[in-house]
Amino acid sequence: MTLGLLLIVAFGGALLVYLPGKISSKLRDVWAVLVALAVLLGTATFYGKSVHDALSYQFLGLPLVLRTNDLSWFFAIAISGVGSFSIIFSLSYIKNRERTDFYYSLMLLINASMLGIVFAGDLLSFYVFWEIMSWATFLLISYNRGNALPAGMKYIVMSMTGSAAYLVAALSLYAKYSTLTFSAISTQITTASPGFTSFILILGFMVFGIKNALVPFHTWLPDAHSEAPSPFSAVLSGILIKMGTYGFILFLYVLVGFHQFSQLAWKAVSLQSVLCWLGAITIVIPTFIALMQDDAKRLLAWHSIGQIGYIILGIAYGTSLGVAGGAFHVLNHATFKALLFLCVGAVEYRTGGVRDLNSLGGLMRRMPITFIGALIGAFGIIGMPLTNGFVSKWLIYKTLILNQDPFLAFAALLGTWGTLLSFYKFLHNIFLGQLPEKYKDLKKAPTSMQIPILLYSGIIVLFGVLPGIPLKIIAGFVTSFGLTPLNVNLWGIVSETGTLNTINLSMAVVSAFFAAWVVFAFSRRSVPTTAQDTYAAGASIPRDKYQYSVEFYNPLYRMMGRYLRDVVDEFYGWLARVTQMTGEIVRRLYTGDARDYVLYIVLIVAASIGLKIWWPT
Amino acid sequence: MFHQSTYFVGCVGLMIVGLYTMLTKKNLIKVIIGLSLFETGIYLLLVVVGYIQGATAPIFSRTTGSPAEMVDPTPQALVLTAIVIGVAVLALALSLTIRLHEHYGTLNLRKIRGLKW
Amino acid sequence: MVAVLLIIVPLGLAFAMPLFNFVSKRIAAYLPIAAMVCNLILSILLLPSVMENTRIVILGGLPPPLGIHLVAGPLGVGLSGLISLVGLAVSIYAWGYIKQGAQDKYHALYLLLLSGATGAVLTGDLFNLFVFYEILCISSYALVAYLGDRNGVESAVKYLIQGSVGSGLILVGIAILYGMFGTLNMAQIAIHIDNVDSPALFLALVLLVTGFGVEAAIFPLNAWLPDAHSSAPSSISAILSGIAIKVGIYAVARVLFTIFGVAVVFQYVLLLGLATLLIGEICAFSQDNIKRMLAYSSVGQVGLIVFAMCIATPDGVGAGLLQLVSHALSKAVLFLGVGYLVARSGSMSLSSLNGIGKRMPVVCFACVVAAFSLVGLPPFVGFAGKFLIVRAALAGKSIFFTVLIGIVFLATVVEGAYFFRMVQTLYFKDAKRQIEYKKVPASASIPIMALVVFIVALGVYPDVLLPYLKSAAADLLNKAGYIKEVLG
Amino acid sequence: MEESLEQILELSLTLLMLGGAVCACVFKDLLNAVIAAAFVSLMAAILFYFLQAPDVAMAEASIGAALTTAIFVIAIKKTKRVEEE
Amino acid sequence: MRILISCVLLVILSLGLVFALEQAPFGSNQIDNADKPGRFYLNQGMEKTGAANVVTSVVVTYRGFDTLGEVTILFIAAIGLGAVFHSRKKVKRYEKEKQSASLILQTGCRFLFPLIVLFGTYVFIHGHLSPGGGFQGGVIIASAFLLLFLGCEEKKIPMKSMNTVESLAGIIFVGIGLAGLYWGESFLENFLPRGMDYMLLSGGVIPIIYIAIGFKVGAELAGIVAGLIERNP
Repeated sequence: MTLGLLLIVAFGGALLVYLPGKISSKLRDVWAVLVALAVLLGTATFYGKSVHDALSYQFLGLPLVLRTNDLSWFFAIAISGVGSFSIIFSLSYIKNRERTDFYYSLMLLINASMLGIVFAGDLLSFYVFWEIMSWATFLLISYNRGNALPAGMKYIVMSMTGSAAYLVAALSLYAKYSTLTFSAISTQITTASPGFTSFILILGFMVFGIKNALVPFHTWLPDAHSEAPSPFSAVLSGILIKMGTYGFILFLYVLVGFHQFSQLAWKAVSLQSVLCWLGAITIVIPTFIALMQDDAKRLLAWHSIGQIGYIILGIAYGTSLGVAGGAFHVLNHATFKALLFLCVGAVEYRTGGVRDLNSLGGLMRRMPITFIGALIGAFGIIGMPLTNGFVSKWLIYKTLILNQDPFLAFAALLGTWGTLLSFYKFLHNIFLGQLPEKYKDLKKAPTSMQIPILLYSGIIVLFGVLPGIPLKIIAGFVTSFGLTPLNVNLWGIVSETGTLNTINLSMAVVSAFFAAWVVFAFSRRSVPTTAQDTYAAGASIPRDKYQYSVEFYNPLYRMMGRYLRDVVDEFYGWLARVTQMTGEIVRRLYTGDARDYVLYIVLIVAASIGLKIWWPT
Repeated sequence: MFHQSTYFVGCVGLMIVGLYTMLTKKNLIKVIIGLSLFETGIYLLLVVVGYIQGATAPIFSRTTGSPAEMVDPTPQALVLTAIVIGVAVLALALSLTIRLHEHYGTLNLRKIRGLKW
Repeated sequence: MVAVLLIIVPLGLAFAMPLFNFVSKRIAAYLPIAAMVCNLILSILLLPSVMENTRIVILGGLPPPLGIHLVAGPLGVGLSGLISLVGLAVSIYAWGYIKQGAQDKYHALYLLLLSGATGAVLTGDLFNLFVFYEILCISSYALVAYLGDRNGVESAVKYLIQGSVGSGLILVGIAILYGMFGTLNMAQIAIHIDNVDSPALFLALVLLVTGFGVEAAIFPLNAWLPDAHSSAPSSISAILSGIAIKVGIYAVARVLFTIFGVAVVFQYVLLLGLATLLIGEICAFSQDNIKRMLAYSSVGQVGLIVFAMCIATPDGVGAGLLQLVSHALSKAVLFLGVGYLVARSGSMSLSSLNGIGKRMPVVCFACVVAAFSLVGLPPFVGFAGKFLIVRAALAGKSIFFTVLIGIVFLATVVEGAYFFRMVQTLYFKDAKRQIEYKKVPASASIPIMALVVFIVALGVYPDVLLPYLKSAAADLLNKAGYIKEVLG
Repeated sequence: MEESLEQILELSLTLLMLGGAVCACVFKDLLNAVIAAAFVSLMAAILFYFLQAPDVAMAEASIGAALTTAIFVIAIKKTKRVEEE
Repeated sequence: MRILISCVLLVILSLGLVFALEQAPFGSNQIDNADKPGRFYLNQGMEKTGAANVVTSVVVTYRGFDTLGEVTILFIAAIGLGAVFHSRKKVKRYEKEKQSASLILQTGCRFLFPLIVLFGTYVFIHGHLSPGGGFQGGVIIASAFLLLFLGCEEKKIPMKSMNTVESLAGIIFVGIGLAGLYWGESFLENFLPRGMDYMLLSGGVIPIIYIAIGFKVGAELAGIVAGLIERNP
């Protein structure tokens, strides 16, 4: 089972989904799930193997290389996992919508192109799969019409600028070393001048910053994630952004090597600190903007940006603990963010597309499995001890504290508080609180939706309790980057500056939980009263609206709202308007009068003669 | 050198007057007249390029015609082709002008601006 | 001597068209198809044998420096192959598309346009290049005004005036060159040009480049293009965008590289190409009429091709040629597809094409593939073109070119924006009124899908073109080789 | 160099031609302008004769003076006669 | 404003042109050495093609491909005119009452028509001997038809046959070219025997081609003029 065959199966499956689609929708669903699972199994078989085979097929005389090592296997398994879960989830989510073949083929195509990116061994095939992923994502984002279209436009314009920067970087590397394969470049780039490497790295940061939604380039993410169909939002937030992280790791550690990167500085401002501070800002600001959102998916989207800040902070920090924390957070964020999006998707599916946090409530009793999933997901993103989020945040905090970096640590802490507050609002407004009448008879989420939710929750808890499983792979590729090796055992990291042992940690949590449950069980039951009949001194109250969970953080919003205006978004909007205006002015040149056209010809000839006389080059 | 400057002045002058007419006059037919003036200037330039001082026309006959002092025949061949191209373009231009007049009712180029920007 | 047939077959059939007209009215539609099939076969047969040594075809019984001759080099035969391929697709499309007006006259003019293009690409004589260029221009004036509607006639008049001034300038340039060198053979001029340095030489260069630039739609000279391409019948705008502009670019390139080859002029034309790219893309961005948008995008792509060619390295010219091929194929598909979209939906404005993707799936799919190829997305041929252009530009490792490439990418992003906006309009917007459309006839979908297959095949495996591009770039670039081949 | 009769004639013909061209450009009535253009073509034909190019002279005289004028007159008959401001 | 700009530009243009033309070494020196085409045509023109009028030999044989292109352009103009005028609505915008031409004019036209046609044919038959040729003769014939259109309105001109003459002449021209390809070794080769100098049949292929061009140009220009006067062919 070579890599090429795996990619052919993935791409072929994606393109051929139309055939069973013509026959019957049932057959197409089976086909889609089969292809997704086959790809998952295919990637699983490459565990631990490091393959490096140059394809016989050359593109414009350049060799195409597919290779896999621990790093790409780690990402690949995450991609195929999240992808197949989303496909299973969308079996019933997309059932009665039109253009379902189109949807499935694009989901599988994006899956396949992400695998391609991860397995690419040279800058050219990386770029080819990157571009296929970009335009397929554009088509899927604009899948449900209406205001998904401007979101899609914003996404594709930013991603095209990113790909342009990537092409310039890749080809200036080619101009200097006349090769595009990673291994060849990484050996030769050590001799490059700091100016050239920082030029390449800055372009790389632009490309992967846009895909990763770092602060200055984050404006496309909230619209894209909230307008895309929920299962695709899960893939988008879960793993598609992580392609940017994979790019960061690739450029920082595989191509340039961390030692050379940390030397790059410009008058006392080192590139590494710039990246760390960008990560810190990305943690703080989006999390507090998320606090203000009323739309569930938009809240989750802003949190995706926040969590990316953690990952970038971890990776940019450069110590083995930091990189391990960042990489592990990639996997964790994929699991709980995808889980949260799937829960919102399930709620949206059942309540007919309602995502507004102010009009939902009390769905805990009607959709228990979704509630459990959302609960575990929220614990994960906050970083409660039992979940995998705790382990990766612990690693990141550990690096920040160990290296005496109080400000970054404080920013990370601030981010966690923001997450805590907003997810309290998220859980409460959707699942706790009072069940409105119109959702009295709400049915449970269909089984095909519950399977991925349960699987995700299981993974979160499993990796929370036994983090050794993924950490062993991460330790593998961290040492391959030349950082200090970590010794990892099944339940944590052993190091003289503070070991992490999740077993006794979870034992402590479970016992505390058990004690609380005992106290709760024997205490006096309070009489459950509906919130509807609270006395309001005779004023007429809109029955649904009068819940204390409506406009949860209004006072905070009044206080901080002014500072949280998304200035960067307005700048991009202004830029778009400027191009439109220049278009209007420039096309006035074609006045429609034939004599002006002849004037232009005479103008050109006269100008060249004038140039020749007065400026004899 | 033969007194070629008179011819250069002549053909450059014709070209400039033709271009001036095309640039400043509003009526489409006047512009086409400018075009034909411009092309006449070009034909003059083409023939002048081939002229040799004191040489005779490149036609042999029983009595006269020694190849040594004859004018260069190639530019004259080029001009013949160019003149007929000129008249072909002119005929097409004027037929289009007639159709344009039927559609717009006027030939003022400032008003014929349906297609712009 | 087979190369002559490439020109004579369409010419002879066009002359015979009135006679066929007496036989039966409908036969006129089949002649262009037959001529193009024969041309395609001829050029495919000729291409491999021409790769080693270019064939010189003598006309009128005299060896090159004295009479007119055809230079059947890899560039010439390759371009005539492209012309016949796109011409064949458009002629099959026109068989079903052109129903009103004097159809036999349309097909005769169409044949003459293609023979003019093939002749201009193959000839080795400067005045003959002018005559075939004239055939191409005049037949496109007549074809733009073919529908006889208000827009068509108006754009044809403007096109004619601008084109004939351009041709006038070319004639003056040829007169100056003949005056100084006494010959019209490009190779002979190229030999003698080095040992003469006078301002008249620069003037001749400027006049020739400006004259041919009118048809090649370089920045200030392309005012006719948006009107002509948007108001011509769609099959004609496909041929104009696909072929006529390319012949203009070929002529400019031949004059610049083979005859003059002055380095400082490349920079000057390079900046002009960049200006064309920027202005074409920005104007296209703010258009509502879809055919006018495609016309402006043609202007932009021409700027890109001229920019690539003026890098003046073999890689650069090869990249320009590949971009030329990709633009010819993709723009032909776009115009042919839009032709039926507009015919069925009634109006050319983008808003009237909302959600048409569901009712005309094949045509819209082809338009989307062509749009993606023009923007330069990977699985299509446009990506290979853009990749080679950027590689050629950055090969010099100079800061100046990196900045220029930055500007080129700015324009490509703008181009991507309005093409993706078009894709959204076709597929993701709901049509206001649900009217039922007649099915697109097979005579239209077959050529469109054939060109789409070419776009995808060349995109996935562009290496098949590399040897031809390399030798064509060499044919254009090194003067000495060209002179040795022609004058022996 | 003594001014031979031929040179004087050529100079005067050229000036006449340029005068005709200016008139063609200035005249308001299109018919007069066309006649002026025909006059220019005629002068050019005679100049061609002086330049030892009889073929071109005949072609310019017959096409330039006769046919072009005829086509222009027909076109003016079908459209407006006077160039309006 | 427009006048100012165009004057400035035209002044620069004319300066450049005159300055360049004065400097350029025109005049006698460009075809002095033998390998230049101009001198070759003059020296060997008479023996090679047998045509007394060297310009005709250049137009028809040496640069015959240009003339073929040239004739195509005229063909395009005629067809383009037909296409443009074909789709015009038969709107009679203004119907000036056409009073028929006076008797003198009619008889004069009818008398002059054959004379002009005769003169035209004379010109293009003697193309290779005396100045003049296919183009000039054709134009004279076209002016004869023009006289007929202006003079006697009601005379019906057989436009259908005009078209056939036109395309037949075109096919003859291309046919001769192909025959040259077949018998000689290159397109438009002068493969017929040279014949006696200064006689009518000297010059091999040249007179045949020039007669074909004469008919074609005459027919086409007459068609163009007829098209313009709304006697659509």
